[in-house]
Amino acid sequence: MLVASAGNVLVWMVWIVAAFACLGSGVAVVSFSNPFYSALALIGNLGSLAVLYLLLSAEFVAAAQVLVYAGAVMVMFLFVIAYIGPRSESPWAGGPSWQAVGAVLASGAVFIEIVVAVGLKAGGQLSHSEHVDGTFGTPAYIGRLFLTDHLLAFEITSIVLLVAAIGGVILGAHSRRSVDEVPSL
Amino acid sequence: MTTLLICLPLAAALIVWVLPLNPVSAGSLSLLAALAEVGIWIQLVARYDFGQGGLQFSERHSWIKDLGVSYHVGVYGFSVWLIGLTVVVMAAALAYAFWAGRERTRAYMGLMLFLTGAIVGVFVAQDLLLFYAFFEAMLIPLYILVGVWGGPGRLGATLKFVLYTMAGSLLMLASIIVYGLSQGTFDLVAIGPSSSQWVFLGFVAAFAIKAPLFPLHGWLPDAYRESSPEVAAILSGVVSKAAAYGFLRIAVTKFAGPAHDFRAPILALAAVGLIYGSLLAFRAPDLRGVIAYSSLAQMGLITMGVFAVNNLGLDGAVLQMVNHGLVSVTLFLIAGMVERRALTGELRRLGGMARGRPALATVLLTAGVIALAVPLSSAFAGEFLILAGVFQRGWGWAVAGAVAIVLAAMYVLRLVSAVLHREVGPAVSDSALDLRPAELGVTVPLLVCLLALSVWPAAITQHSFRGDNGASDVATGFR
Amino acid sequence: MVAGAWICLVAPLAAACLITLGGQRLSRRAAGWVATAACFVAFGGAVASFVGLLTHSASDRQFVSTAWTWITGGSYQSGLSVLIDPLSTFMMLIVAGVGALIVWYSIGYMDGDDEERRYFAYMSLFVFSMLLLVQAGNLLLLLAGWGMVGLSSYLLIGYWHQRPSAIAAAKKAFVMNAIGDATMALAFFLLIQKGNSLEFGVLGGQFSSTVANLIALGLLGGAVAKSAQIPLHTWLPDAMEGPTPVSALIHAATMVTAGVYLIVRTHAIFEQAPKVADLAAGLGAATLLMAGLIALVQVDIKRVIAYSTMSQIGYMFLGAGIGSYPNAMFHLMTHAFFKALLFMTAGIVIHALVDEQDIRKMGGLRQFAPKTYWAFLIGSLALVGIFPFAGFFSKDSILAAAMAKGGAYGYILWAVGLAGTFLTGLYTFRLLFLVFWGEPSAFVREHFHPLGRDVVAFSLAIPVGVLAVLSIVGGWIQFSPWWHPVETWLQIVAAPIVSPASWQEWTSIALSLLLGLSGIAVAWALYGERRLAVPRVAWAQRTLEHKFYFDEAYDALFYEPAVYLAKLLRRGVEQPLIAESGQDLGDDTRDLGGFVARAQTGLVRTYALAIASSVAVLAIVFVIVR
Amino acid sequence: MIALLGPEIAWYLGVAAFLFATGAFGVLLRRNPLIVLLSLEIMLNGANLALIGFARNLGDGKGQIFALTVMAVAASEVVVGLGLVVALNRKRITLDVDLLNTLRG
Repeated sequence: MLVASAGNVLVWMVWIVAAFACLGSGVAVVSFSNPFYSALALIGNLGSLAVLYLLLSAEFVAAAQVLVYAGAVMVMFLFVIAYIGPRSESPWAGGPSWQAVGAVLASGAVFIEIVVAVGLKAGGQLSHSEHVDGTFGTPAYIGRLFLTDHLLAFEITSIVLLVAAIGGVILGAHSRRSVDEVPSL
Repeated sequence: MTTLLICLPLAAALIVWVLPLNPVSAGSLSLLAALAEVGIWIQLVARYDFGQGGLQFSERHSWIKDLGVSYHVGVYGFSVWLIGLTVVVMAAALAYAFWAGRERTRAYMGLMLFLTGAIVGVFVAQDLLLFYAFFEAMLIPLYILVGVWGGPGRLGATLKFVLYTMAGSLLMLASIIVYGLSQGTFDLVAIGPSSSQWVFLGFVAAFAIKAPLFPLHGWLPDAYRESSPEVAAILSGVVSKAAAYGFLRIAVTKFAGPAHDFRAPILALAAVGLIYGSLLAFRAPDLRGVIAYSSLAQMGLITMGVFAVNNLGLDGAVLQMVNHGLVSVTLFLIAGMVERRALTGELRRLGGMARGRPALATVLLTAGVIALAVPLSSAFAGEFLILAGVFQRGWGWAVAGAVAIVLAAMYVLRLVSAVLHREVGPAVSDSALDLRPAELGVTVPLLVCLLALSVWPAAITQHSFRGDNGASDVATGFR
Repeated sequence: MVAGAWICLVAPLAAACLITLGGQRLSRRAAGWVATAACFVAFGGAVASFVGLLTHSASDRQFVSTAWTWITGGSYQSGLSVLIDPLSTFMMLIVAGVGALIVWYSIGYMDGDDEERRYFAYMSLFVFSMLLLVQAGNLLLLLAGWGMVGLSSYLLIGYWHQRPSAIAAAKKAFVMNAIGDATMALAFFLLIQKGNSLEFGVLGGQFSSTVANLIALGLLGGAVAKSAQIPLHTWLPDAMEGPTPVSALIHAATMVTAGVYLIVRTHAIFEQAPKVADLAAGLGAATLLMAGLIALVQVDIKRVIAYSTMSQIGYMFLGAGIGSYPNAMFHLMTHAFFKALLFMTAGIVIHALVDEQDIRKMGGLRQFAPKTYWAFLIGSLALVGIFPFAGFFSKDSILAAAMAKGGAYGYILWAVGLAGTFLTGLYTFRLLFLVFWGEPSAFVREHFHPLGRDVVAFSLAIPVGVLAVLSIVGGWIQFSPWWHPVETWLQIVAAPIVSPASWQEWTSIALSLLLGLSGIAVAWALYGERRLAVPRVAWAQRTLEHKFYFDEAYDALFYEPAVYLAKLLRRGVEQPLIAESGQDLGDDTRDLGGFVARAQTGLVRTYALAIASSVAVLAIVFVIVR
Repeated sequence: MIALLGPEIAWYLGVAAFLFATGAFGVLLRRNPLIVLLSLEIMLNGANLALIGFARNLGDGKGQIFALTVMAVAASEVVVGLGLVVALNRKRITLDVDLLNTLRG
């Protein structure tokens, strides 16, 4: 019981740190004017999310998050940013003025609504989590699910990735013709 | 078999679209598919048990279970004839288009084949939502065919056509949803009768626009004038019959009460359309105009037959649907052939084409004579039955019909003489040829169908409803 | 017998199809012979039916043979059936017989026309249609034949289709006949409603007097239109635009008399509607008088004969209307002989004068064409009804029947009929004298070319000879005071409802003979040897030349209003309301679209904002709804 | 059998909601397409967090499967999005989503 409660406190602490890192880096991504910094902030964000996943017994997802997402994807981001060169904008200017107001209102409303909805439903099912065994979220567990029940999703995902790869190549490839000619979208 | 009838042209359309064929092979392939479709239809006629009647060759697969929607197709006696009309006419239209040569052949042929499948689908669908889907699927290729391959004023014509038909379709969709949800099923066979006047009027509006009935025909003259002849032929010959079919299969069958309440106004509109169309056809300045307005008149007549809701009227309406389909297609195709030669359809610039062109004269005269319902022709049989039927609902309707018969004689003879007779018109050069074998190959089979029907119109009237009792079929909702 | 009837019906149709499909593979002359042969085959079939009927007892001479059910509508149905009874065989013999002769004659007359095949195809089609009309086993098929003869008549009148006048005449004939078809159809609708059948038997059923009157009126409308009686008569003179054999066959011998056949065939309903029957007789009487008067001033050889046809059909209507059916049919037969003869001789004259039809340019042809003159004389005498020619026997018995009907109305009809005899003598011999007597005119001297001794001449001459003989002897088969086989033959189909007494017969015979002769005498005095000055009454002449202004009246009453209405609808309704409304609808929609399109800023962020706002709103909705 | 330690799922959901809203805010407001793409990533990750939270709550692996699929889709989206950015850059178009208004009605 004591061990359990000590573990609980530890988890709470880890959670607080990770959650705040997550929130902070999220806000940072949106607010930096230089995309390079934003991308770096997003790496932090993804990392802290991986910690949260670990707390939720999603070991494989956390690992994939770090390796694939924070690693590979973000590297690609950084490459592109480096390729284009850093350009800054003043983040809060331009566009129709009501756009900013609308953005604040809409995103705020979505946040508040979710919080209210979650709050209304807190307790009951939300407060009582299932107990899971040790294999939950392990690579073996995920792999078995992927290759049995969700084989179709797995395959389709692979096709989506393939198509995206081809699309990326076509979009990004240098045209042999004049510079102005971009492959028709 | 029914599904095959729908899917064969669709599959052929897909093949024609996808494979990079040259125009000739694309055209031949499409024609082959259309002829195969005719062959399947002949099988259908041979295998349909007319003695038993009712729904046959039905196939049913659940589609949206919760709403009672299913893929349910099948044919009734009268649908057999309408399908026959469709496949024969589409084959003729395709053959003519192939022969006349249309730009972007593959797209054109594919659209025509798609249209075939959709129209057949309308005639066999036994589920309201499926019916609606086919009804809309039928319109899409038409929009494109009129809008892309039409004459100089095609965009305006298409715009009007789209607006009118979309308005009608949306009303129908609303009616279908209300009707289906209130009955708990969308199955046309199983769905019970309804007494809702609003739902009824929604259906009637859609069909009245498509047919068209008198005040709702604004799209008609332009669409018929601006599209290529075979598309105009399909519009007036087959697509309008989908509306008449809707009147018969849905409006009077499922809404006996409202159909009875609204009989007088609908018959009045039909009668006005009949006279009005005939008068305008009599004064129309060009070939297509005459045929277009006569089409309006004929649809009024057919609607009268359906809304008479008795054996005579229903039998006559089915017969006349087939007749008018064949006749107006033939006439539109001939109009196209004349326009090819004279480069105009204006009647006062035509004339004297009979001299030295016996085949053209014979074909046009035969088609015209059947169009004006000279007695012993199948069109006469149809009109006679319709008017005899509607006479029993009130003699005034039949008198209007009789007046229209006289007017029909006037406008058809005007058309025939303006093209064939009198002095040679300024637009007719001596080098304008007689009909070529290919053109004869398109028109003569249609005329042969008409003559065969003239010899034995009972082929249709006797074999449309169970026990040749249309009224009881309608009263029981075609169970 | 049944086979004979079917062969009779189908042979001409087969010829028409053969000629049409044969096209150029068939020589022009061969097309003519095919048509002629088919008509003779049909005549053979008719004879076979006739003989077949003779072998049955008099009370058992009605047979219906149905090929298949032609049309159905619920419990109503009509078969494709032929009727073989005394009346139909009587008509079959006339139609096929006279038809065959005239088609034969056409080979000569149409020689050299460059579309002979079409002509013979149309002629065969006509003979088929006419046979269908008279052989029809039910009313619907009768109407079918009725319309088909109208169609073939249209085709043949407009045969020379590059002449606008011919086409106009053809259209007029067709539309007038369509009016008749329409009234007949209406009568049939009523019959279907009341009796659910269109068999001839249904006419004998009991109807209320209104229904019977309406049905009879509808039928009378058809009969009047087809037989060119007042008020639907104006098409017949114009129909002379067609080739002369056509006028002989259609507009003299067969089709125009179909109205009489119809009345006799459906007499059961007319007997239930005596008022309408009287109306039919009255219309006949009015027509015979009016047509006789107009014929006096016509200058076109064919039009004179056309008006005399109208006038003679008036006699038949009179006879049929008062219920003297056998006499009407008898007159129909003799009329077919002598009127066909007259037209065909007129055709020879026209042919010899290079298509000239104006009698003012003719004269003295007796010296050039004596045989033609004799044939024409025989026809004229038969037409006027001089003993012993055919018309004498048939016309007088109709007058006697009018007398026998009695009452003021009967005697008025009788008097009109007698006056008609005088007019007949006058106009017929006016024509004869003007064309054949006197000194040959310059025109005749210049243009007359005699017939050779070739196939053309023979095919012109032989049918004329046959008909001349028939015009002399054809009437002798019935002489009502003493013997009446026609009446006996038709007894079971149409027994007469009036039977004149002996004194009525003889009075009518004497008076009509006298008046006919006096008409000839007056004509002789005015146009023959003496050439007395014709008294001139300007207004009367003008009225007659304008044919009592019927054409003008119809133009003003029907055609012009229809055209005006069509124009009005086009300008007043179609253009502004229907067409423009579509345009307005289009424009409005486009404007609306332009307005709405402004919301499409093209900025992704705006769209995203729209999505986000919708999500925000919908989330609230879902929370509330749940 | 392991019980859930630490905060309840509701807390995780709160974080997820905040991330999602922040990302949405960025998408709606920023004009640099790169940052818009990054903001989109944040939104997707917010959703992913919710998915994994629910998976844990229900003890059902499907949520994780879904989250992994979302990751793959996100990767694809990044590829295409970055491809577009590169293409735009090559056309010498200023990287500003407000200049891309070809769809203007």
